[in-house]
Amino acid sequence: MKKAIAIILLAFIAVELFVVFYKIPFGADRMNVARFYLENSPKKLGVANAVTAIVVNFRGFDTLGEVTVLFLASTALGSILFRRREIHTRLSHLRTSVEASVIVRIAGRFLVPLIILLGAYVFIHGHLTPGGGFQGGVIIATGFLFLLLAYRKFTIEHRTITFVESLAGITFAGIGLIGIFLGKTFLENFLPAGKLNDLLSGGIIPLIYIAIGFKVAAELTGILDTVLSISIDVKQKEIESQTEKNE
Amino acid sequence: MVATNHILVTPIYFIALPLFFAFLLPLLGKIYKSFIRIVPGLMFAYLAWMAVVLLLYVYKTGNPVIVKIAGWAPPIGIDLVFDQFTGFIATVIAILGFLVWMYSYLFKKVEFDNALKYFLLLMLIYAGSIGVVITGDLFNQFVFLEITGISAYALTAFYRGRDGAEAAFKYLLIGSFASTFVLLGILLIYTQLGTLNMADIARNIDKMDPTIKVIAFILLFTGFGIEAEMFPLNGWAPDAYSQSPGPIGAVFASMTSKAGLYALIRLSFTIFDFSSANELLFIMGILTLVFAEGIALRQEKIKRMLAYSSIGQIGLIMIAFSFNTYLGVFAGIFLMLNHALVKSLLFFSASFLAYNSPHKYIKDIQGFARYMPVTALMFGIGVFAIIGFPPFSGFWSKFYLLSAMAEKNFVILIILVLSVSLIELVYYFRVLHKLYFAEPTGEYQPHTPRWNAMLAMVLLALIIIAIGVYPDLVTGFIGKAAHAIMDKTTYINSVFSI
Amino acid sequence: MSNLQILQITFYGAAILLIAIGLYAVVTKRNLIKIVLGLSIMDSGVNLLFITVGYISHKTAPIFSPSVMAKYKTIHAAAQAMVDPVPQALVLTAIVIGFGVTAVALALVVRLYRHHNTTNIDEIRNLKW
Amino acid sequence: MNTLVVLLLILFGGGIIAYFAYNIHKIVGDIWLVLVGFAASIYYIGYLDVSQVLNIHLAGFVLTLALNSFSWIFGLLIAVLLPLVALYSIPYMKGQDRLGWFYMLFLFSVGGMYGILMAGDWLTLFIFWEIMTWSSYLIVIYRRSEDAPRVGLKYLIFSAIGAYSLLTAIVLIGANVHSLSISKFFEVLPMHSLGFKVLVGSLMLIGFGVKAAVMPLHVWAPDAYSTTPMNYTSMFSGALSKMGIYGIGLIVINLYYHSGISLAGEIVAWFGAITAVLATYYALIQKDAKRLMAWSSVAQLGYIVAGLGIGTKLSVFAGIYLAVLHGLFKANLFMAIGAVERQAGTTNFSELRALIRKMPWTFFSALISVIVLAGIPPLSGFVGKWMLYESMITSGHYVIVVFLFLASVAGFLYAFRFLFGVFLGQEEKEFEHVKEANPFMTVPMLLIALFLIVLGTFPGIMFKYIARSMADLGFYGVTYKMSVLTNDWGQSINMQYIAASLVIVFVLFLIVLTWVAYKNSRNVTTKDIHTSGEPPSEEDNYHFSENFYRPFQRAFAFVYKYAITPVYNEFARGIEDFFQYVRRLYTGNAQTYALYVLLFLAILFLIAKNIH
Repeated sequence: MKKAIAIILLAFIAVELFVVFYKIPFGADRMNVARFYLENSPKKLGVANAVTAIVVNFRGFDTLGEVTVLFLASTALGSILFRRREIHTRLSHLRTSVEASVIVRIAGRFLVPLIILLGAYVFIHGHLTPGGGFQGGVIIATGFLFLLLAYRKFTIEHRTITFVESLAGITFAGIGLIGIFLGKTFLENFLPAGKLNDLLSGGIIPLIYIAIGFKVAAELTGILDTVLSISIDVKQKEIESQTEKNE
Repeated sequence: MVATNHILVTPIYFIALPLFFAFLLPLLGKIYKSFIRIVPGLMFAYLAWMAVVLLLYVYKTGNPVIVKIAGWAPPIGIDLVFDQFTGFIATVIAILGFLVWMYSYLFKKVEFDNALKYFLLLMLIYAGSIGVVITGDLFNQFVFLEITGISAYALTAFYRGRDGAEAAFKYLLIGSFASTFVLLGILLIYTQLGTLNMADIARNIDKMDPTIKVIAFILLFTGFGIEAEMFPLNGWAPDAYSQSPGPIGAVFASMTSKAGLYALIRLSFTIFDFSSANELLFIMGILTLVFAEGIALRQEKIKRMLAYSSIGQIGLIMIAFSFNTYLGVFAGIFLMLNHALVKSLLFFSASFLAYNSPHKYIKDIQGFARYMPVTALMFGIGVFAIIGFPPFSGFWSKFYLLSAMAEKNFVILIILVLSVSLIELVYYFRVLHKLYFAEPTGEYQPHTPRWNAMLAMVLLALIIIAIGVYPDLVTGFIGKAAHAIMDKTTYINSVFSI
Repeated sequence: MSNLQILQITFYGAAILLIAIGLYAVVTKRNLIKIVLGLSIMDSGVNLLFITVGYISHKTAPIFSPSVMAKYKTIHAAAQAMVDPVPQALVLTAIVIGFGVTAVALALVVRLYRHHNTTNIDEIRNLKW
Repeated sequence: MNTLVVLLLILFGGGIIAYFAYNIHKIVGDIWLVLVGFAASIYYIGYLDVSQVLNIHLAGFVLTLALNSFSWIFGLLIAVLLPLVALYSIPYMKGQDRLGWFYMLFLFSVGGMYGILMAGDWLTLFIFWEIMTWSSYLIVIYRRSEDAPRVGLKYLIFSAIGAYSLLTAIVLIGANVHSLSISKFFEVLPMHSLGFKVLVGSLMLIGFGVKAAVMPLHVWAPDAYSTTPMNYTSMFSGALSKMGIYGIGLIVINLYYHSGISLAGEIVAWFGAITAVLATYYALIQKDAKRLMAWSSVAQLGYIVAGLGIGTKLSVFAGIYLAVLHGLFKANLFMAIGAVERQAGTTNFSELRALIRKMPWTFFSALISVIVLAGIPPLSGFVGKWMLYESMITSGHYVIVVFLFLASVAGFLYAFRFLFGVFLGQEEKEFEHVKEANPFMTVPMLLIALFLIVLGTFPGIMFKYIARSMADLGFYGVTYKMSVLTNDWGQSINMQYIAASLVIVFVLFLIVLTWVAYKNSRNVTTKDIHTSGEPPSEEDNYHFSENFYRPFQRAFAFVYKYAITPVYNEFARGIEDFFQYVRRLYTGNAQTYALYVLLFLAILFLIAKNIH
């Protein structure tokens, strides 16, 4: 019954949406403000990657929100899952119960630095090449994921993660605020734009993207670590209920 | 039309400071544990002060404060619009934010980690709500809506012992629908106009293909309607209100729902030029009002009852705005203010009542007035205000609302609204009677509010009474706000004149 | 039917189908995990739609790399030959937000599973009426 | 400074200070209360400048405070009652807790009443109306008795129905007349359509009718009057209900007199008459003095409404006169009941016995009040009824006269029932310890009784003011004499002669009785009797307290069969059941909610063509 209703409704909605979207010509040039972005990101900001210019500068405010969403997600995760530090450390030995295969461990040793390097490269060159802080950060986080999978004993110091996370966030927001203190607007570029396609170009854009890269990497790693700790949930649950009773 | 780049007072701080301190808070906590409580408080106080200063400036000069971000004027960059209308709502949120902080100052005193997360999420939900209100960019509004949403999910699921996760999951599910629809709507607009700035869209809205325009409107209306707790899109709301920690109910009522409502109003009043948008708002308002208030009549749990009541009030606000007359909009804004103040007071006091009753049932709170007279009195003041007895603030908003209806000669509607009001009276006074008359069912060691919560409640009650006795404290601001939201051209011109 | 029309039907159709599938999963599937997957699919559909809309026929990525600059000489000429960068920027935001929501959703599923010992959404109905 | 504001400040400020005064010490509070009572009263009668008008601009409206002669007379009633009730309250409320709270609300409600009377515009009137409502509501539930939640909610719901219809009328006036001023409204009313007049008028009448307990809006009154502490009930029934009468007077006379819808007046009169009859019959079967008097209040208010509704010069005159009288004697009666309650611990007829010897002064004042209530010459009630009947007969309302006459006859019955049930009959050991009430209680009662006697012989004292107030309602040239009532047929009654002759007869009778009684007197107890030659034992009960009017009750069973309360209850239950069912829309399943969203979206897509 529910399925039938759902199918009918969804079919109707989908058809309606399709009819509407079909009116939008495919592949047509319908740029308005985008034209301005394309023209001015190399000219005014000295940024080769127009998407980066938009993400970090023209619509940088969105990105600040975006970073906040990630930060929120990691905070929310922590708050929802109620992982407690002491339980975590007490139970970390449980992780060793299943050991990854030798191949993974050895490969990890070689690959993880490279992955991290790649990630760093991606976000440092965010204003020049495809990719940027988010992509680079995600790549770094996969490196840590690799570590977490390969070495069950590997734990991430949460203090560090928090520290990096916070510091990167403050850097982003702080750079924005510096704009105000310099008598300009929030997030406005206050550094020289430099020469197009130089590594040191684009004013504050690379700085922000680097901060974002660190932040995303730290946050994703933190999230991964949190989620992985669920795998040792069974024991944890018992202990938690024990401590709850004690409370 | 002034782009103030004042270093101390600028609307950007409403968003930049909470985000900055949210990022900083974990580090501050490492330095000194109490910083996680004190620093947000200082920030909230500063922002509340700043909001008042800005609002007074806007009120006196008549010029909205519009800030461009990253140095790009709209429609290239994102702009923040602090005009008479958005400014007023932002100020309400800012003041309520400060009071919520004061109320929850000692929240989770022992559990440092949880307290940290609580204050962090509180700052972010605050920033998100204000962001939705003051941003001038549609996609940016979506981002802030998501910030509000995610922090709300997390806060809903904050308590472990309750069914918070269930409520949060429902909220998340429906909230995801909202974000999908909003995104689709934004996309449709973007394909037609190539811009995301609200003023720019409003200026060029007639260049859109009519069919696409309608569908975009429907998608955005549904999406924001979910956030505004419109019936029948509000299935998540009662659960979320009732399962979140006490002060967060107040946050939902005074901040997030206001943000959704604002988006809905901006959509119907400024962005699109549909005259039937008001009819839609009207019908949905009536449905929301009648269903929510009626269902509230049959609630057994106090916070759930408050939640339905809150939804009903939203319906009332939607009705008021749907008239599209000065008086109607005026009444609507007054109702928004009143709802924010009174519902916060009710949630503040009710959460202490509910906290002490094991199953949160209304019947469990009987005789609690004996144990916590001040809390009960605050609840009573809230009830009196929401019923609209003079000299409490609710009276004026109700009077203006009815005047707006009478202006259009909607006698049937007046009778309907007042009948619903009667239902409201019945269920609120039932609770009040339980609170005051029945004998307590057992021995309690009640958790009475600490000084900070007490202070927050008393302040709220004083504000409510002050507005009730002397409504001209706010009517000037509200009048200008009503003019501002109804005057589309001025909005567009002022955005493009910076 | 021109090539462009076929592409239009395929891309728009695929994206909207993804949204519909996602919605279907959310509305009918009992398993919480599947519902979360549905939400993700929905997001992907929307993102695909965004990218599709940003595409302009026969144009290149909006990056003024040295090779592009060498080809078109001036920035203006290069800019003429590029697709709309805005949807791409928006999608980046949308993806991140979708990720955040999914993470929170999964965390909630874990909480619900701990609390109710089930992932069947029909059995998780403590809050009603 | 504006004297009207001063009066309001005395009352509202006095109320707030009373709260703190009682928290300092009970004595301080009592002194303060009496001080405020007398201050307000003296200020009202002696220093109030009726011609003063105050306009306050607030929230985009003009709030006007202005008193006129019509409202002044109601204010006078309050001013007379307030200090007496304040005095009476001191011993009556002894031993109660939360006295500060009680007296704060008490003074607030009195302030609200004065505010209503001073209101020069509808908004002001409504604000004070609501203040009066909630403060009286809080007093109704003050005792926290078992019944309080039910009674309070009932009172509140009906008050809200009244207030909301009033509010609806007010906003309609605001939208159509573009001014909330009361006098302006009545000025321009004739220019408006009949529909508007009828709609606004009937909404207003519902609003005021609730407080005046006109059937079928009376449901709250018996409960509320009997649950409230008696010192407040005397204000409640005596003064507060008159606010409804005041409003009905304003509306009916202006609708009738200025706008020519005589039918409206007729209908109101009918409502009043029916209320008078039915409430009287309900009063008969009450088992509790409080409830009896509460029903009696409803009935008496019915008379007044009928008088106002007829709308002739004389009937309105009679209505206002009766309103003032009712305020006095009903206050007195409730005070007497309060005294009995305080001294004997109960007001139930089946328990009370023969308090006449224990509480003679209370009995005396109650007796006087009952005589006034029943309308027996030479006391003032007679004057009022005389005028009322005359006005109805001359204006041709014979059926209403029959109705009122029926009510009047039955009124005798319950008046006697009350006197007998409480003060007469067989003495009982249980009440041996009962003493006369505190002088603070008896003196106010006796003062009112004295006033009632004087008013009976010299009704002209009141007539002067009433005639003046009639001018405000548009009835000019009302003639009156100090003690002579004349009717349209040219006959006249001199109340002085009646009073004098009655006093002479009474005194003679007393002398004879005393002389006869003194000659062969013997002290007996009330149980010193013989039935069929058998002396009854101490335990036997010959007091007739159950089913006092059983034959009557049987005869009028058809009246008692119908009651409005179950109808209201069923209606309320229907609404609750409906929403209990609707509530299941929120199934608790997230997917259902998601389906709702999709359904909503689909419906919007369907009607998309209509959005433009």
